[in-house]
Amino acid sequence: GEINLSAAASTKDAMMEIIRGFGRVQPDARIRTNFGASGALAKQTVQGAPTDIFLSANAKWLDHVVKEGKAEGKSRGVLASNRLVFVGRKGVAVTSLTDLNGLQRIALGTPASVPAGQYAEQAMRTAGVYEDLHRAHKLVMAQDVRQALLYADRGEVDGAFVYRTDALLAKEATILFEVPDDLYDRVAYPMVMTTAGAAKAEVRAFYSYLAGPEALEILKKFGFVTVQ
Amino acid sequence: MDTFLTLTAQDTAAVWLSIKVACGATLIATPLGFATAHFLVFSKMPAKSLIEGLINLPLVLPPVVVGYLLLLVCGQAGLLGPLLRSVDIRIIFTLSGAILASAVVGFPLMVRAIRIGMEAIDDNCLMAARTLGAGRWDALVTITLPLSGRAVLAGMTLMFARSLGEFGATIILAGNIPGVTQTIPLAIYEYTNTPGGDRAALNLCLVSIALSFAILLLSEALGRSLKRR
Amino acid sequence: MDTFLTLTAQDTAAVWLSIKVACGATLIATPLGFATAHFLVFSKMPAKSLIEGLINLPLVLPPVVVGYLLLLVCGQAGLLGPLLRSVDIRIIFTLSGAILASAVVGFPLMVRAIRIGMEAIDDNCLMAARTLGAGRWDALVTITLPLSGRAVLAGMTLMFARSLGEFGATIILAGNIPGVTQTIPLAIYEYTNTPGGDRAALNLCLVSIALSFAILLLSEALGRSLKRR
Amino acid sequence: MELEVDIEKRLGAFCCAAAFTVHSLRCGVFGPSGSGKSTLMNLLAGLVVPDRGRIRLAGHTLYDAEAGINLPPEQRRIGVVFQHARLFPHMNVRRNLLYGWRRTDPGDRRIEPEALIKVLNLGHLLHRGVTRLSGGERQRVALGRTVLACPRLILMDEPLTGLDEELKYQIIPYLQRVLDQFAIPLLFISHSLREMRLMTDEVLVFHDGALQAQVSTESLARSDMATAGGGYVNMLHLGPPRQVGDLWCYPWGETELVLTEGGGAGDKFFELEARDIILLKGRLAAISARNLLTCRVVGLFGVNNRVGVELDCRGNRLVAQIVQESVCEMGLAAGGEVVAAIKASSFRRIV
Amino acid sequence: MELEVDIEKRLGAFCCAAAFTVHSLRCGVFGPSGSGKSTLMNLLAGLVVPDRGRIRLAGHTLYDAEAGINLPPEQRRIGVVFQHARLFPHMNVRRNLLYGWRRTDPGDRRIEPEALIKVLNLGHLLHRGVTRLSGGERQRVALGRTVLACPRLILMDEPLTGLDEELKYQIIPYLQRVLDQFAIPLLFISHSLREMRLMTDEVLVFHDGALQAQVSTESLARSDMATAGGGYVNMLHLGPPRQVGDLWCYPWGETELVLTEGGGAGDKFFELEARDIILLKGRLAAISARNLLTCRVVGLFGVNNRVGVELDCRGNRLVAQIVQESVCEMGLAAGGEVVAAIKASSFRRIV
Ligand SMILES: Nc1ncnc2c1ncn2[C@@H]1O[C@H](COP(=O)(O)OP(=O)(O)OP(=O)(O)O)[C@@H](O)[C@H]1O
Ligand SMILES: Nc1ncnc2c1ncn2[C@@H]1O[C@H](COP(=O)(O)OP(=O)(O)OP(=O)(O)O)[C@@H](O)[C@H]1O
Ligand code: MOO
Ligand SMILES: [Mg+2]
Ligand SMILES: [Mg+2]
Repeated sequence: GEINLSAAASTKDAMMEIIRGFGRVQPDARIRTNFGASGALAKQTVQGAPTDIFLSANAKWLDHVVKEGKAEGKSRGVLASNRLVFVGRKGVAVTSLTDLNGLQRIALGTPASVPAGQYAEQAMRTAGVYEDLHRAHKLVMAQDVRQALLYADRGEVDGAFVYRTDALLAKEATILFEVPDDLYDRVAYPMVMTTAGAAKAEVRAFYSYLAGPEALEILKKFGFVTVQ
Repeated sequence: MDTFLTLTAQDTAAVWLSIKVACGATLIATPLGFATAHFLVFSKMPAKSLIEGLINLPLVLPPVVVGYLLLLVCGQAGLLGPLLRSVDIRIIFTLSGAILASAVVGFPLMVRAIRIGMEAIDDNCLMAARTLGAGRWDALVTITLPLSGRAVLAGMTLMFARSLGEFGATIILAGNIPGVTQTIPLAIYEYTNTPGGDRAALNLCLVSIALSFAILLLSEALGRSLKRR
Repeated sequence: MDTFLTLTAQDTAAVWLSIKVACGATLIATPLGFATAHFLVFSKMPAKSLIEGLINLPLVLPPVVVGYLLLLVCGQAGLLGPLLRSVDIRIIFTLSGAILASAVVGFPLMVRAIRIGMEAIDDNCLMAARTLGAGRWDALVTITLPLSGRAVLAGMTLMFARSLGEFGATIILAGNIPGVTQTIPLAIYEYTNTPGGDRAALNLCLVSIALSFAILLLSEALGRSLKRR
Repeated sequence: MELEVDIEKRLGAFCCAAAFTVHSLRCGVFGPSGSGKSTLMNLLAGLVVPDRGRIRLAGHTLYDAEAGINLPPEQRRIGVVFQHARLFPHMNVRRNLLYGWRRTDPGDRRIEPEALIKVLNLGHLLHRGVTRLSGGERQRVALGRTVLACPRLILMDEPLTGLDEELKYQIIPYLQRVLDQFAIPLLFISHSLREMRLMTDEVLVFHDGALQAQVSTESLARSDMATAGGGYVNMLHLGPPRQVGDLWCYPWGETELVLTEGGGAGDKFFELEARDIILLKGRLAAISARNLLTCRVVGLFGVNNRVGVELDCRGNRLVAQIVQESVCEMGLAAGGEVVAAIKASSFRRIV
Repeated sequence: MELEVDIEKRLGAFCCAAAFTVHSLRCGVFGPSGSGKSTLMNLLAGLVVPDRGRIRLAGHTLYDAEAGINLPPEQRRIGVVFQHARLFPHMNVRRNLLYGWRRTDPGDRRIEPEALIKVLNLGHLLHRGVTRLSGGERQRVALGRTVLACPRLILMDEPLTGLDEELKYQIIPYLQRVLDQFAIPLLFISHSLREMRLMTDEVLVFHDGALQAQVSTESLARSDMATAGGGYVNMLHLGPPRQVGDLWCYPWGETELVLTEGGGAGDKFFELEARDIILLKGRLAAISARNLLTCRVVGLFGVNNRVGVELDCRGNRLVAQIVQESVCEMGLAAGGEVVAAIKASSFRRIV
């Protein structure tokens, strides 16, 4: 049968490798992937798009799908989590959140829609630097994490808050510091089987493979923090 | 550098899909666009401006919003959901969805182009045709249509090009499913989200550009032959 | 429901910004678009198709890619970076950036519109003007320009509407800085990515639609007065 | 044909108002520039909607404001040759010519395209795009296109302008013949009294949008004697000629006329201006006029200082135009006899 | 004016080739439909580029293929009245009329817009959009627009078509006067020999794209005697008339002519067709002709079976057209005397 997977775009590379691994276990399984923004995926699912497994970049959109009755809350799980880091070009002298005041421009995902942006805002607030930066229009809200990274990479901003997994993509920029864990909530990638998906045996098989040890190895390789 | 213009199987699929979507959207939208433009030019209805405004919506709204609205209308739970189900047409996550998204987003461009050309037609020619026994429809087909031929062609080119570049509405309505709905822009989006994917993204851009050049040259050639007559 | 058409301060700022961006892009692109269309219609240069293809690029490529390319060109480390810095113009993350992004994305539409209208001008009128002592430029201003007036107007309307809806290129080039570069589509994007933000997004959509209707009616009225003469 | 019209139409400051009934098959519309001739055509053809009134053609109501009837142009089957050709720029000459013909019921297709194309001298242009024609060529295509549609009524707005005389007098007889043969009624606009006399029997005279008079073409021609430079023109229908020396003798009713101009078989139409006829009494030593016809004066009609002398010449009618002074001097009166001297070169062949 | 032309241009299957030099100020272009008249205008005005050759006007080279010279139309200062008006649709009548005038050096603006507008009878239309004009009105605007540009040479392509006779003969004298006064040379296309004789002194005759002859308008008119329906027309220049009864006496050189037509002060031009003159010998009992002029025969010229008799009438020249037979019968020969009988109504005032 066919497995319809809707997953947050930031997990694409890791997911593709996991799918290849699953293919070795179950050669006749066909997985149709649909990578996009979590919000878009959630809305598509709610409007009746064929989704068997929904992997979101944050809990909000997963809750939305459950609330709309498209999925059973009890199948809910967490695939992996991520860490927030601050990247910039070499030579930018910052080592902690408190140094950010000395910078001109800082990119982060739009807090309203990008989870990484939310966590970044939370961290800055906790560290007490957010208000000043915001009022000075130093914060550049990007469409997504990749865009924030792009700005940092090309030197358009002095630095950007991104996930660790994303930071590995940068060419010029490097991780300037890791944001301390205690300043923000845990970055989790929750997942769920939809009601339609839970009815199919091969979906259930893939879902448990996602939580299995092979998948964990792959996720680790791509920089995710694994939960179990 | 060694991968310069080598396309993976998935890329090739995206290129073919894009061609199908662009052609499909153009072919579907052309007759509708012509009819709409004709209505807007020749009708004396007072509600014309309202209709024109509605047609322009996909241009005014961000493509993503257009995609959402289409999703609301054509989804299972949407307005047309029951109707579409009854005739067994699936829009969401299908090629039809991608075509629909492109057609809707490009539609105002096509209508505008045809309209500008149609407004320039000499009324006298139409009148002459009527006195020679051509009815409204006959004159439409034998005079208005060929005389706005170049504008229709221009509208089709615009529509085709816009379809090649359409991203926002497509990814919402049709999803981003390789081999099924992943067109060139969606594939490019994925590549730009991948380490070292820039080269592959650039390759796809070049293919898009080549396609658009081909269509441009074709339409120029057709346009010249229309003019020559 | 209680928030129906209540806009937050940030929304109002986005609306004003969108108006500024759409007007700015339209005003900048109109003379350039006219000149380009004129060149494409009247020049006999063989490289014409190439230039036309280049002009069409922003239509063919996904807006995000266009934004990315503009960033590569106009960024700090970009091709024009040093030049722009030397004349103290900042493009990235500024209103100028948003205007530039909109202007570039809408440019092919404007050129096409003007071109279709210009192609319909009767050559004989231009010739008559020349024999009456009008030089090339004089005839351009006194004959070609007014006779393509309606098409220019149509092009401007297209450009304005497209600017209102431009998302992909703007968010890359100008960033999404509330109060500085956050136009309506960017604000809508934020809302739609928040569960429960749909109502606020819809409000902004309605504002966009109202704006585009206003421009449409204005251009229709102007167009009619152009025709009446 | 029985065309009944009673309409009014306002265009800006200009107002066109006309009420008339035309019975003859060939009717002209005459009037100075801007007097509303083209407007009348547009109203009849259904291209402009009148403000009020009624139009009936051969018993069919084409337009009736009160009854709410307004047939669209294509159902009126009224052909129009426009003042400016209005050809279809995207079609070649052939397709332009056949546009209306193809839309005509095969049963109504009474005119042969080939013959018409030949008369209009368009054979070598059939595959040419109409944007690459000369002015006269365009006009001929427009004429042919309308005639080929075999309409129930043909409106012609200065259809012969831009044509050289030779071509013009080749086309007129053909038109006459075709319209006659198929009894297609004609409404003909022209500024040329000569064309008018050849093509029409009756004339509507417009001035400033108003119908001023509906008169026979003959009387319009007679009244033209009054206008500066005008004059009455006799139209003579002569039989087939025979050559005599380097001149030609044409039968004219019971008698014969001597002309400088020859011609093939068949009847011919000739013009003879009334003022070209000199009336005399008595015999001369020598005179250059080749025709000396003894006539009886039928009547005299005066217009301003000119006098038309209607003559009977062995059954044929002839009008000579002279001045009042001569009438007195020569003692001309109805019933009297007089000799009409006409030069062999005074005749002008028109058909 | 000294217009030197030697050009060739191929358009599809049609080839226009002409080499001529025009010295007179008023030159006509004559030829059947499709003979290349409009093409010649386009070549002269710079709207179509010749394939090879040379054009020089009053010493300036406008075009020279070999030297690579090709002045753009606006620098040639050659005004064109097109066969189809080609007005600017987005401007009203006034702005159309003044378009060229405004672009003319103030020093060269020799023509008064007001006067011209009056003659063309356009005063009431100045603020009208040109799409709402009648055919004749459009033609007049086009004419005025070109004349007001005060060009160095005016090309007119059938500028008087679509105008009623009255208006036509009101415009012609004005044009003559203006062009004369400011010595603006004219190249004039027309199918009407009469217009040609009024407007030009010399004519280029085209046929099938080739210049066939360059002759004086006078001799073109004489040769027209040969064509079917044609004939020579005398143009008489008469002084101011005085009324005699209901007729009018006009001084004509040393003698006088009696005409039916009156007129105000000032000199007038009249037409008199050669075939309207009857030649006679001896005295009659009575004749309707009011003018009996004793003339001397200056010479005879023959065209086909018609003979032109050139007469000297107390210093005035006159051509009568008769037939060979009459010449023999009357024994006409150069030096002989003869009486020319002309009816008072035979004269046609043209200016
Ligand atoms: N749309 C219009 N608005 C106002 N006036 C108009 C309009 N169309 C025509 N006219 C005027 O109506 C009058 C009659 O025009 P029409 O074309 O019928 O004249 P016409 O008799 O055909 O003249 P011509 O012999 O010059 O062609 C003209 O004075 C013209 O200026
Ligand atoms: N672009 C073209 N291509 C081919 N043939 C052409 C083109 N333009 C004109 N012709 C032909 O050239 C010939 C001369 O045209 P032109 O317009 O000079 O004629 P004209 O003497 O002005 O005739 P008219 O009195 O009918 O206006 C015509 O036979 C016409 O068909
Ligand atoms: O401007 Mo869009 O949202 O990428 O098609
Ligand atoms: Mg008219
Ligand atoms: Mg011509």
